[in-house]
Amino acid sequence: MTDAATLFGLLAAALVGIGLYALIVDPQPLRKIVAFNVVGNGVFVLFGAIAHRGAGSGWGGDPVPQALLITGLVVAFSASALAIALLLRLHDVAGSATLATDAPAPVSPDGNAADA
Amino acid sequence: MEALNLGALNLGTALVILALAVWTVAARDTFAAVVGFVAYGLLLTLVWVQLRGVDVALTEAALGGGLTGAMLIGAAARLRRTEGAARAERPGVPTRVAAALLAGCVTAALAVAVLALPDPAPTLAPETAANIAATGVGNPITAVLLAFRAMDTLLEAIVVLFALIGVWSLAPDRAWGGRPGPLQRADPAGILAYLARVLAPIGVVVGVYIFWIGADRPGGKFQGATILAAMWLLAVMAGLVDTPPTDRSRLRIALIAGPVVFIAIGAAGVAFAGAFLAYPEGFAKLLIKVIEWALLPSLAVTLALIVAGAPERTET
Amino acid sequence: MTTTPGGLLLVLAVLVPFVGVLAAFALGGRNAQRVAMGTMLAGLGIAIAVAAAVARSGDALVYLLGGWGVPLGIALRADGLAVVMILAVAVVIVGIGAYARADFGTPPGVREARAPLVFWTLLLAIWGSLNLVFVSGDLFTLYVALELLTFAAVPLVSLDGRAETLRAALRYLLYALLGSILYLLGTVLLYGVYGTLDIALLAARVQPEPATLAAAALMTAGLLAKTALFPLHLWLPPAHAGAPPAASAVLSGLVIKGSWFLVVRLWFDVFPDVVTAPSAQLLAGLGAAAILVGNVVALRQARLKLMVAYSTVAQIGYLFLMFPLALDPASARLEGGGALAGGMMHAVSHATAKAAMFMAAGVIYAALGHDRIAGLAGIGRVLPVSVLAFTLGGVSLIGLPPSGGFLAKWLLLAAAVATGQWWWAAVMLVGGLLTAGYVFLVLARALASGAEAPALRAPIPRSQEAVALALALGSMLLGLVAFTGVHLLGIGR
Amino acid sequence: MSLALDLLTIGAVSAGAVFFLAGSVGLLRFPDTLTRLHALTKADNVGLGLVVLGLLPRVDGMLAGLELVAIWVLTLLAGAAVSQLIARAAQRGRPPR
Amino acid sequence: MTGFLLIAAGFVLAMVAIGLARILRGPSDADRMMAAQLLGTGGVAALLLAGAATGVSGAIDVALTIALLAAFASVAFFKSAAGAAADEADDRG
Repeated sequence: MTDAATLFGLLAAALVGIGLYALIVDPQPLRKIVAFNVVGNGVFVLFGAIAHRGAGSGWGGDPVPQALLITGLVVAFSASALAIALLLRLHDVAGSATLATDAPAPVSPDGNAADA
Repeated sequence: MEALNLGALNLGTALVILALAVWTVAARDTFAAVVGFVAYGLLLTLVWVQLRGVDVALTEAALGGGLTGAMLIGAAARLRRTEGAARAERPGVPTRVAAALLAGCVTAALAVAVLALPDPAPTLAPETAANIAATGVGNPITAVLLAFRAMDTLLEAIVVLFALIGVWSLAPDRAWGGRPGPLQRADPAGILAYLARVLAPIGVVVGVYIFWIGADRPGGKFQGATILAAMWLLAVMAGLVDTPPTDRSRLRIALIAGPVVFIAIGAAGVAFAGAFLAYPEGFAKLLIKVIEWALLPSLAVTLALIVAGAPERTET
Repeated sequence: MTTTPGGLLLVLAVLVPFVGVLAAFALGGRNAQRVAMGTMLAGLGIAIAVAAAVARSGDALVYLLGGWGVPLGIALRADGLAVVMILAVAVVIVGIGAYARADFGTPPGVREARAPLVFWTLLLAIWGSLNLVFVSGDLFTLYVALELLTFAAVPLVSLDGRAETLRAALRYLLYALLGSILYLLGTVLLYGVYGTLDIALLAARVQPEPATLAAAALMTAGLLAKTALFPLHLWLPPAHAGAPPAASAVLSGLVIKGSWFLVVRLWFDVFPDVVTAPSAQLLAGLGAAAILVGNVVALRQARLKLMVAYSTVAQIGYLFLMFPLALDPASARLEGGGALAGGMMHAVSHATAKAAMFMAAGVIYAALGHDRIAGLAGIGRVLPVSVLAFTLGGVSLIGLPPSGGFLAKWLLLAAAVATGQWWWAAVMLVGGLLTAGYVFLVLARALASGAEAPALRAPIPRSQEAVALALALGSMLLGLVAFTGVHLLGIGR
Repeated sequence: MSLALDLLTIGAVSAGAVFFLAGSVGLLRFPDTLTRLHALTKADNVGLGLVVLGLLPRVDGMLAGLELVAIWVLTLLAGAAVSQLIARAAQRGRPPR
Repeated sequence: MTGFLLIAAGFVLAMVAIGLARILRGPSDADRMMAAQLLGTGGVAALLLAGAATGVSGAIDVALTIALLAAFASVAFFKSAAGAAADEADDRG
């Protein structure tokens, strides 16, 4: 059983690295959001492997990290949802979905632009 | 022999997941990457089952495979036309090499840490077992979420609400208070409407079932609420129901009811059980049930509306 | 560890703002603002009560949630550091609330408007989240607190809905999410090695071994991205400069202090035996680079709000100078003392001064319809109070007596001399000169005598100018008050 | 009795596996979207049905058995509806690239 | 028997992995969605087999959830593809 924990722990390490690379390198915000989820999955799988190592008292895993994982998944989901909503709004307002600061910034079509 | 087979299955699962992760990162086409990510989320549930985290597997199946996947696919389809321009900003070779080095170092450090984890592993399983009787529930994860670490769960119910306020804040001013999402005009006799009519009632039953068993077996309010949210969104996409106007008091109250009940019961604990979020002896299971029943609808509505997006349409 | 008398105040400090969010959101419309005002009074009272309880008992407040002991349960804990931050945040939030009344009223004729509802709910949300960061004794609860803070702060950046601010908000969100996931990764590793998430238990158990070092590095890196320490600062200027002034004041004055405080908590309370002298020097080196780069870029800005935002980039640098200065030369271990007090003092003084400067800049922007520094000539004659507030805030940043900034730098300089690290003193000196440069640049324009006084585009609410001045004066006089308050920092440590 | 049930499990699951093989080969080898769609949904649904059939004797309790059947029915339903939707999306003008 | 179920789970997983090549190759979005759908069905089968082999009874609940939500992503694809097509029609018109 410890073997599964080690194997998936190493998988987690790889997922974190893959996601981190894409998060830094990929210029498209949506791809960055996907990459953030890959990193997040890596962290969660690592936590799951650690929970599995702590199996005891008749349970297949340490219940404390397993419970925290559920909280973590919901938080990560909310984060992705907020990021996607921001991205889609940016796309609607600017007609493009790029993070580059030198992109043209037209006034929002519904006259929403106000003085800061 | 069986251990070997199990090891081979786990290794195979890990390799496929790894390949899919590389694919989602390397694919040229964003839509292809996102579909790969959905498939990858599905396979992760297999990992959770193998790690004996069935509660987590349920959450991953409902959130990762269901809601997140649908959101990403929808966004990828909408952004398709602007993809080329954004892709052109890919950084130069030095940045990529530096990023690869950094990511490689992190992976290597984590791998070393994983291999060096102490044996026997530290665990809170015995302490959970020693205290679970006081909570009256059989599922240790429910005991952690609603008794030992109830504060985290309360905060989490508040986190999703903050995310919803954030999503709503992106509405155009003129649409404030209106209904989220575009108007869905599916033909009522069409295949989509048929699917939603058949699937949604079954889904509601499944969602409540997953919620109901959570006290004693894997399952619970987050998983149940996510399934309910997905079923409602399915009905919305099929044009069977419309999203509610976001300025209705009744909707706002439904959104905050769960956290409010949670806080109220927690505060009552100060008077009757000696601490905030403590339960009087003998009442723990009942109060946990009440909190879960209060959280289920609030969470379902909140999660569904987060996915539905910012208000777009006002009544004309 | 057991619950101490008055521990319940810590629960209230976190939950009263959150209950305010729920009530404001449900009642909606004009009631949201009324709820926010009521919550602010209550929250300020709670903050004062927490400080009084800690000062009276002379020890940290502790509260075991649900009565469960650690490591199974979660403990809230407030020592001197937490108390000082809770007080400072309460004062600045109330000031911002008073300032924002004029900007975020629900316009007549509508039941509810977008920007006011979002602003008032999220202002309270930020407050509760910050208090949670200060008092939580559990690493995972702190992760949730960081995410609460992020979700509450990001929408404030794009409150006006323009493409630039949406882009700034998205960029901020991505940095913040990366930061929190790295923090969580470190937390997970620590649990895997030590089987607890409680800060006090961890402090007793941690050993300098590979997994712990990796965890410390990952958590610190993640928190630096959220704090916007150079070179991870690129998201900050557009986000802080583009937000409405009241929101800028919250973001620049308070929000970044949340993740910074967590770095302090980790380094001084969890990893004091794990962090090495070179890593402390590295942190301060990044701080020094932030001071130089941030100030030089601020000097070259053509727009007032961007200048103030870049000034924040520089001021964040000072917050990290204290780490090597707190190293005990004998044991090579981080010790709370004069350097830590200096860093905390700088955080508080920057919170008040920067909030005042963004408020003053906001008044000027609203009055002129622009904030080009070149176009500020003669503004001192029509908006003397705002110019005074801006200047006093700037003087506190420069560190002239008797400001809080002066006391902070004095403590840091004393520590630099005591530990023989004169080069950090030189950085502080150069940074102060550069800061003086851009403050006087603005002042010189504003007081230019030959220029014709510009016409005001809109009437200015006197209350806004008054609040800005009050906060600036507070920062200016902090040095006097703090001589009696410095001992508070050491309580429970 | 238990031997007969074991044989049922082995037989049904093996047959199911063959259908999954057929589905995957079809997905790779068939020339165009619509025929691939056809091959895939048929083969996979039969494959899952056989696996469910093979596992039925091995679950404890009526409820779990009911759940197994429900899984198959849901998959059939979703497969039928979704393949129609995808076919419609594929036919609508040019396929989106 | 456990060994047989594990081998069967591994075999189905391998079939799924082969089918994944279609997500990689496309060429159309519809092909990709379809391959993901296959993966849903095969994944459910592999999950059931692995759960039965290792005695994790909750695996059935997980499979039920996946089966229920399998259509969800595809419907989102259909709706957004329809929306994108309408956008393009607007552009042309």
